[in-house]
Amino acid sequence: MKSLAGKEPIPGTTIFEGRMAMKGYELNKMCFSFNKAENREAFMANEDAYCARYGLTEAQRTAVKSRDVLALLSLGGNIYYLAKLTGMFGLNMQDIGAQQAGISLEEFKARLLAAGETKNG
Amino acid sequence: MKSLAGKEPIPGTTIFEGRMAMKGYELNKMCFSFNKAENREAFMANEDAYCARYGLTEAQRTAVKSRDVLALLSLGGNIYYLAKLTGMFGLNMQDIGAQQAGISLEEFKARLLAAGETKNG
Amino acid sequence: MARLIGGVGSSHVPAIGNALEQGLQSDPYWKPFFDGYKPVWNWMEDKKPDVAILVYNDHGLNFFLDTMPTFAIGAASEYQNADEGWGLKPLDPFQGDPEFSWHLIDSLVHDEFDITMCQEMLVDHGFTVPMSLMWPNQKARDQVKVIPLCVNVVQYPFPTARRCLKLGEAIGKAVASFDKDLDVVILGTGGLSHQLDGERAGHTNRAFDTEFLEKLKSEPEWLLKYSNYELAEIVGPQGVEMIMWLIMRGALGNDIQELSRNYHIPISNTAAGVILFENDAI
Amino acid sequence: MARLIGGVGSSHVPAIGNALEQGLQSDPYWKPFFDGYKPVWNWMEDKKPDVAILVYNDHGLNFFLDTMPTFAIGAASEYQNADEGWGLKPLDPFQGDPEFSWHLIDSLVHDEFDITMCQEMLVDHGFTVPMSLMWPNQKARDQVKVIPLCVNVVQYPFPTARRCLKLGEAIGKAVASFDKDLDVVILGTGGLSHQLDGERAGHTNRAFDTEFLEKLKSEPEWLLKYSNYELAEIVGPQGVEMIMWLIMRGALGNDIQELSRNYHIPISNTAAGVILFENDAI
Ligand SMILES: [Fe+3]
Ligand SMILES: [Fe+3]
Repeated sequence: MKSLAGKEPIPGTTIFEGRMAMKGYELNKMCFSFNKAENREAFMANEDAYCARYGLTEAQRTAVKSRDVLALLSLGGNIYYLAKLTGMFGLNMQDIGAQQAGISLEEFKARLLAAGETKNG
Repeated sequence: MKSLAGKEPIPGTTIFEGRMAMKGYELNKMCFSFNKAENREAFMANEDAYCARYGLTEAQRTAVKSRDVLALLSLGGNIYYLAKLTGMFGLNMQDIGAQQAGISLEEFKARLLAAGETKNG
Repeated sequence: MARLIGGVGSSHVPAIGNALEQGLQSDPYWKPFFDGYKPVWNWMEDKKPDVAILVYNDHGLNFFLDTMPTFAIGAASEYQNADEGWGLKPLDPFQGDPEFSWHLIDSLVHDEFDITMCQEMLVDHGFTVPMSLMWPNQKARDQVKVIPLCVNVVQYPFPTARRCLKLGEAIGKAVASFDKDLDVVILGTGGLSHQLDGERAGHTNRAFDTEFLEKLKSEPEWLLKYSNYELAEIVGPQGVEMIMWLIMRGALGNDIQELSRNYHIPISNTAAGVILFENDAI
Repeated sequence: MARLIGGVGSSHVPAIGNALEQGLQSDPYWKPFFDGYKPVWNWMEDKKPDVAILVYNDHGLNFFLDTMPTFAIGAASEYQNADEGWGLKPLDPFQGDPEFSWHLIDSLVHDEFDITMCQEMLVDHGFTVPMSLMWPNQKARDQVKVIPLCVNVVQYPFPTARRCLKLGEAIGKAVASFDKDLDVVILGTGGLSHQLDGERAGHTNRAFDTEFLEKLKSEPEWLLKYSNYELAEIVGPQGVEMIMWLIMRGALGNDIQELSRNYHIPISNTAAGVILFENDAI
């Protein structure tokens, strides 16, 4: 995209633009379906069959299976849709924040609290 | 609507704006469903039950039953959605044009042909 | 850089799709209409554009009143046509150019157009009829990539004629800034005067349509003096679709020639028009 | 005529919904956050607005990437909340004001904003959390009619900050021209700095947020010097939601007072802010 052309990548950050949105379309569509309880149950009952129904790639299925958020992001997942997937495994935004930052939940929470105490958080 | 406030009504014409769009929401939604063959079949098999499922008003159901396009328009129907309803009864745009104009199909066609021959059609 | 080599204004009524399906091009009813497309066919065959930006409106296949965008642009690699309920046979899918779509969307949103982005969208007769009118031959059609631009002319308020002309100008700028060696055409479709609903069904207006066609090249702003409500009175509530021609016209800039024009009443319940512009700036 | 009596900027993270559900307002983690809302509660109780225009974004409940509008406005008599998949209990439906919605849409489209009109739309936590934050009491909440305005801050390109400020200005004009004796508030929600995705998850930026809050009353244009991409770097990709506060700010005009402000890190993974403006022109 013109507006992003030639921009330095932002460290530790993926911008969800056209290319990523296309890459992750099926993955995000599957996650969008998890708004409905019956779809969450169908996924839980047979994860593989459910992923196949949405036409996920092999890499996406592997990342789903391992609940690996960074991998899911790099395969086009959008965090808002992914949250519906990880929510099924009892992981909230702070759990997956810690997972992505590569630290424990306690460290992640402490880091946020520390940001609240500094003047340049 | 501000942009329509105080305007003279256009003779023989209904503008499909907010008020009409709300009035006809369920009716148009039912008609929108007729894009799918299975929904057309379900309607044909039991018209009343199908109308009930979409929550049509009594007046709308009567207008549906009598395939009365002017009545359907006055009840909030939009011509593009209604065309999917009338299409099921074998009525095309010219058939319902004639029905609304209150003339025979031949007269309606002749009128259009005549417009093609004048300089001020 | 991509080049906008020209534009076509054209009707898109479903009856044309039927006529094409049944091969009625030489039938007395249809001949005066289809003859008007010969210059367009020759031009397309000569120029072989790579991409077509197709401005049209959905008539209740892809969009319902729950979510009715003013301007929606496709960003898919393929667009499917589908059953509209009253019997037109669905055509083969159309090939998109998602990279170009995203560039266009990005440029337009940056220029303050509030686009609805569609990575999946069904295209109805408003899209398919112009495609088969421009490229009646399936093979030629398959060689053109498409970008659907869908405009709300179904539920008031419609975008103003002025906004449509401006959108066209912004599209022209976006095409010129796309860094690919591509020849692009833009098609503005719908109209001309017609009225499908109400006691006045069948209304057309030759005098107004003729003036519109006459002024489109050199004075497109002429249409802006009419509100959409006034246009509905003059050319019928569905005739207002002609504002979509202004998007095409706006994209082309002012260094253009009119290569051909045709006007014919009636096609189904409508007055049908076609006009072909070539961009001299290219 | 309707009167825009004031505006509030507020966070809308789901964790707040949980805290309200569980009555954690006095909990040490939550107290510094909720204390910041006391002036807002008092003001709302005092002013009893009739209508709230609520600017927010959908996070994947009502809109999917097949059809992603830049600006969508509700025109329904009722808006339902629903299961978002990860356990926040749906709230009672919210009462709309469709006549006002249509007036707003009509005025905005006339002013060249390309609105997506929604006669049916589910509202997610981005909408419901600010509603229960402004009016924690169900009965008070039920007395406010709502107009949801949903902004794309999910899929690039987002509308520019400049476009958001202009939309706000056009909303201000539209409210002032609505011929009903109504007191209206506008809520700009989302933000402030936060990052949910990537290795940098948990990023916040107190310095920037503080400057943003400081300048919002008298120099809202300050934010326009940053592109959305630059903002993503500075306040995190989700922190860009703060552009929605500019819509609220733009609607209010320049004859306003700031009545209260609060800022607190952390609420869940975010920096949370709240600001209350009163319109002196009324
Ligand atoms: Fe049309
Ligand atoms: Fe948000």
